[in-house]
Amino acid sequence: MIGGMSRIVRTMTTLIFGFILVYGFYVIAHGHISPGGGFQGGAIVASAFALLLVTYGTDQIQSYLSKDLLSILESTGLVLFITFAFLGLGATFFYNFVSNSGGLFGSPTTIGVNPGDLNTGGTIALMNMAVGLEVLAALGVIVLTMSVAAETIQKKEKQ
Amino acid sequence: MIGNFPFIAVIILIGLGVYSLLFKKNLIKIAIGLTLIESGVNLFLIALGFRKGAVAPIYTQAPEGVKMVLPTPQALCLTSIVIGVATTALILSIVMVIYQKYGTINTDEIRRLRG
Amino acid sequence: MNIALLETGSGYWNTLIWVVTALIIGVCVLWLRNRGESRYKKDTDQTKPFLSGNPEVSKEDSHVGASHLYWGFTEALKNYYEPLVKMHTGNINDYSGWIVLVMAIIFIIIGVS
Amino acid sequence: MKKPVFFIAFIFFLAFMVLAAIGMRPFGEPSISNMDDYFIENAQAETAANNVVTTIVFDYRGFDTLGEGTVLFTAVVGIVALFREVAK
Amino acid sequence: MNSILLHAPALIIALPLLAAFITPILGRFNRKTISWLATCVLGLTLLLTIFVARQVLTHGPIVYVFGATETGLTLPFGYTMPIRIIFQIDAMGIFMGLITSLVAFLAAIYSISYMEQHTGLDKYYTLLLLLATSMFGMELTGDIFNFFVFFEIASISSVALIAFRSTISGEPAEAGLKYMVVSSISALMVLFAIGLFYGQYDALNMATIASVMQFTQLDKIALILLVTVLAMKAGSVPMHMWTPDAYSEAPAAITMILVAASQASLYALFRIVFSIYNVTLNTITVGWILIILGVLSMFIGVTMAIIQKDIKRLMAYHSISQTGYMLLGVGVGLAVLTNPVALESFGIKAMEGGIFHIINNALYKGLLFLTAGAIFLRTDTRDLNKMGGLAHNMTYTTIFYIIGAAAIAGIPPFNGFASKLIIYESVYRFNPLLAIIAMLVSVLTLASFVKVFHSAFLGPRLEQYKSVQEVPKSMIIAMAVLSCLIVFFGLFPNLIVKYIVHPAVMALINQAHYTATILGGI
Repeated sequence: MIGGMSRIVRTMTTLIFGFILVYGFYVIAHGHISPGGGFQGGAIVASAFALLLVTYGTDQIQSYLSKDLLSILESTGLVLFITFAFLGLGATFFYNFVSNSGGLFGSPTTIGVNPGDLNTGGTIALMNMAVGLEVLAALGVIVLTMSVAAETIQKKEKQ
Repeated sequence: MIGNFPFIAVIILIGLGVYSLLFKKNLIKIAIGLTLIESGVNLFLIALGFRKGAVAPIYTQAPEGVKMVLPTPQALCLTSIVIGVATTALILSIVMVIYQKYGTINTDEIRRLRG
Repeated sequence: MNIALLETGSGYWNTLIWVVTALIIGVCVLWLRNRGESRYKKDTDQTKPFLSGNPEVSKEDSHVGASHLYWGFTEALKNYYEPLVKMHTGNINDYSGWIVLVMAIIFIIIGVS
Repeated sequence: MKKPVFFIAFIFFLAFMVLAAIGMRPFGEPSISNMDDYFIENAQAETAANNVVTTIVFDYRGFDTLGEGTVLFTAVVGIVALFREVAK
Repeated sequence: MNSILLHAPALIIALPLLAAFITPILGRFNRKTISWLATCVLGLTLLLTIFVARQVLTHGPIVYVFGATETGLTLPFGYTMPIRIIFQIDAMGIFMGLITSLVAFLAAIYSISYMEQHTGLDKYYTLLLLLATSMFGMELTGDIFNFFVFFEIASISSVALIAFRSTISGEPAEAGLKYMVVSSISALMVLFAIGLFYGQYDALNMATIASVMQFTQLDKIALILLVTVLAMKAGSVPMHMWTPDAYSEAPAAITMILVAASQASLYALFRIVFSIYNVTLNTITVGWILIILGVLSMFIGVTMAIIQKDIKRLMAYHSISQTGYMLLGVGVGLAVLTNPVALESFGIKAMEGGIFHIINNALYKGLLFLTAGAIFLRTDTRDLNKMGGLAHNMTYTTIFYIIGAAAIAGIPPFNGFASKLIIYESVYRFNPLLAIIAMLVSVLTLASFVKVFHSAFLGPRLEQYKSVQEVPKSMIIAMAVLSCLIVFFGLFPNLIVKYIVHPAVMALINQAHYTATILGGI
C-alpha cells in the first residue's frame, strides 16, 4: 500500500469519508437512547481512518493524521472519563451525579416506552463521548503504527 | 439436546480455536485460533442472555408489552470484544517484530529460548 | 508474648536464642583462630602451593566456570535430565498443549471422584 | 513426538466442553434472572437513559468499562513501545 | 481525612490509573519528571494500602460499592442480590495488596537508574503503573467479571514490558509472544467459566455465587478450567514453561513485579477454591491435586535450576519451585478442610506457612532478581560462565546477594527459614514423605545458589571486569530496603504470623463470613 490506490477509489473515498465520520459521531452522541455507544462509534470513525490509509497509502496520510496528536487525544479521552468518575466522589466513585439533576443531560426520562430524549442519561452521555474520543484515537494509532511498521519491514526486504 | 444447539456451536468454535493453537505451525494461524476461541466465548455469553420472543433492552421505539432479553451478557460481551481487539492487535504486532528479527513465523524455528 | 518466638504448631523456634548461640560460637572460633601458629607469614614461600614442583597456574586460569560445577551430579542424573530438558521445547504449540493435557487429566480425576 | 498425547488430550477437552454445553439450561429460557430484571425495571428511573445496555456498561458496571478502556490504552502503549525508534 | 479513608479502596486503583493516563502527555514536555511521578504515585499508593490494611485488620472487612449512593450499600433497597461492582477487601486481599504496593514502589525506585539508557521511558513507566494497578484490582475485587478485566490488563501490560527490550534483540519478543498466547488462553477459559456461573446463577458477585453454589456438573467444569489456568499463570509444573522465558528476558525490575503478579494469580486460585466453592467440592481430591502440582513444581523446578547457565533463568526456575511450597502448604490445608480436628491441629498452620511464604518469596526473590539486574547492568551479560570475581568491585551487591540466597535456602535467621519450618512441621504430620521432599528441595536450592555465588562473585578479578563499579544509589536503596525487611521478618516472624498472616488464613477458610459481608446476616 505504498503508492495508494487508483483514482476511482480515491474519489469515492473522499466522498464517503465525511459520511462515515458523521455517522460515527451520531452513534457516539446517541449512545444512551439508541443502539450503539462510545466504543461502537469510535470503531466506526477509526474504520474511516483505515479507509483513508488503505486508499492513499501511508506516506500521504501521515501528513494529515499525526500519531502524536492521536495519542494525546487518546490520553485526553481517558483522563476525561476517569475525571467524570472522580466527580462522583461526593457519593462514590462512578456515581452518576448528573442524571435527574436538571442540568445538561440531566432531565429525567419518561418511564416505559418513549421516543427518547437526547438531553438525558447524565454521566452516561458524557462518558460515551469521552470513551468515543479514546477509542477512535486508540484504534487510529494502532492502525497507523502497524502500517508504518509494515512498510519499514517491506522496505528492508526490498534491499 | 437440540434445544442447546447454540451452545454446541460455541463448543465447535472453541474446539477449532484450540485445535489450531495446538497443531498449527504458523503464528498468524495461532492468532486466528485465539480469535476463534474468543468469538466462541462471546457467542456463549450472548446465547446465555437470550429469551424466546423478546426484544432488545432499549426503550426507544420499543413495541409495547413485550419482554426484553437479559441486558448483562451484552454488556459483558462488549467488554470482552474490546479486550479481544486489544489482545489481537498486540499479538499481531509482536509477530511482526518477530518476523523482523527472526525472518520467519514458523513456530518450529522460533525456539531460541528452551531447556 | 515473645515476638521472637515462632510457634510451628507442634513446637516452637526462638530466633534470638539462635542468634546469641551463633554469636557465642563465632567468638569461640575467632579465639581458637588467634591461638594459632604465630610464625606464619604472608607472601613468603609458606603460602605458595607445592604442586610437586610444577609452577603454579595463574588464578585467572584456575577459576572454575559455572558449567563445570556439579558435573558429577548432572552426569549421574543424565537419564533424569534428558527427558526434562527435551520436554521444554521452546515451541508455542507444546506450551498450549501442556495446558490442555493437564486440563484433561484434572477433568478425569475430578470426574471419577 | 508428543503429538498423539496432545491429540488425545484435545479429544478429552472437547468431550468435557460438550458435556458443559449439554448440561447447560435449555437455550432461550433463563431459569433465574433476578439481576437482569432489576436492570430492566429500574434502569430508566435510576439513570434516566433509555438504552439499558449502555446503562449497565457505563453506570452499573462502569468500573469494568474503565478497565476496558485501560486495556485498549495498554495495548496501544505496548504497540507504540514495540515499534519505537531505537535512535538516540 | 475521613473521606479519604472512606474512598481509599477506590483511590488505590484510581490514582495509579490517572497517573498512567497523564504520563504520555507529560512525557512530551519533560522526560525527567516521569520517573519521579511514577515513584511518588506508587509511594502514595503504598501509604493508602497500609492505611486500609490497618482499618481491615482492626475493624474487619471493607466493602466499596462503585456507583451506589453510599459506599457501604451493597444491596439495592428491598432486593437480596448485589447489582453493582463491589470491592470486598478482607485480610487476605489486603495482605496481597501490601505485597503488590511494596514491590511496585521498590521497582519504580530501582528503575530510576536501571532504565536510564533506554528509549521510550514514558511508555515504560505507563506500563509499570498499569501493571501495578491491575494487580491491585485482581486482589481487591469481589466481582468475578471485574477480576477477568484486571487479569487481562495484567497480562497485556506484562507482555508489553517483557517485550520492551525487543528493539535490541529478538528473544524478548519471543518470550512476550509465548506469554501472550498462554495468558490469552487462560483469560478466555476464565471468561468461559464466568459464563458458566452466570448462566446458572445469574450472578457475577463472588459472594452471591458462593451463597448459592451447589457443585453441579457445570460447577465442576468451571472449577477445572479455573484451577488449571490459574495454576498455569502461577507457573506450576508442567505448565511452567513460559516462566523461565519471560522472567529471564524482562528487565530486572519488571521480573520482580512479575513474581508478584504470578502470586496474584495464585491468590485468585486460593480465593476461588476457598471462598466460592468452600466445602461443597470434594476437598480431598482438589487438595491432593494442588499438593501434587506443588510437589512437582518444587522438585522439577529446583532440579532444572541446578543445570542452568543463565543467571536470571536459574532464578526463574527457583521461583517455580518456591511457588510449589505455597501450593503444598495451602493444598494440605484444603485437603483437611472438612476434618475439624486435623484442621485445628495442623491444617491452619500449614496454610499459615504457605501464605507466609508468599510474602517471603516476594521479598527475597525480588532481591535476588534485583542483584541479577545489577550484575547485568555492569557486566552486560547473563551467562554465568563469563562472570567471575565481581565481589572485588561490587561489595554491596555481594552482601545483598548473600542475604537473599541465605533467605531462599532457608538458613536461619532469615525469613525463608521461618515459613519453611512451619511448612515442614505441619506437612510432616499430614504426610511425612511430602515434608522430606520439601527439605530435599531446600538443600538443592542452597546448592544451586552456592553455584551462582561461586561463579559470579568469587574468584580472582577477571580482565574484562577490572573497571566495574558499584551500581548507582537508587538501585542500592531498593535492594537495601528489601534486605532490611528480610532480616526483620526473619528475626520477628511471630509478629507477622500473628497479626497479618493468621487473619488472612482465617478470611480464606471462613466462607460464611465472606458471604455475610456482602449479603448481610450471619
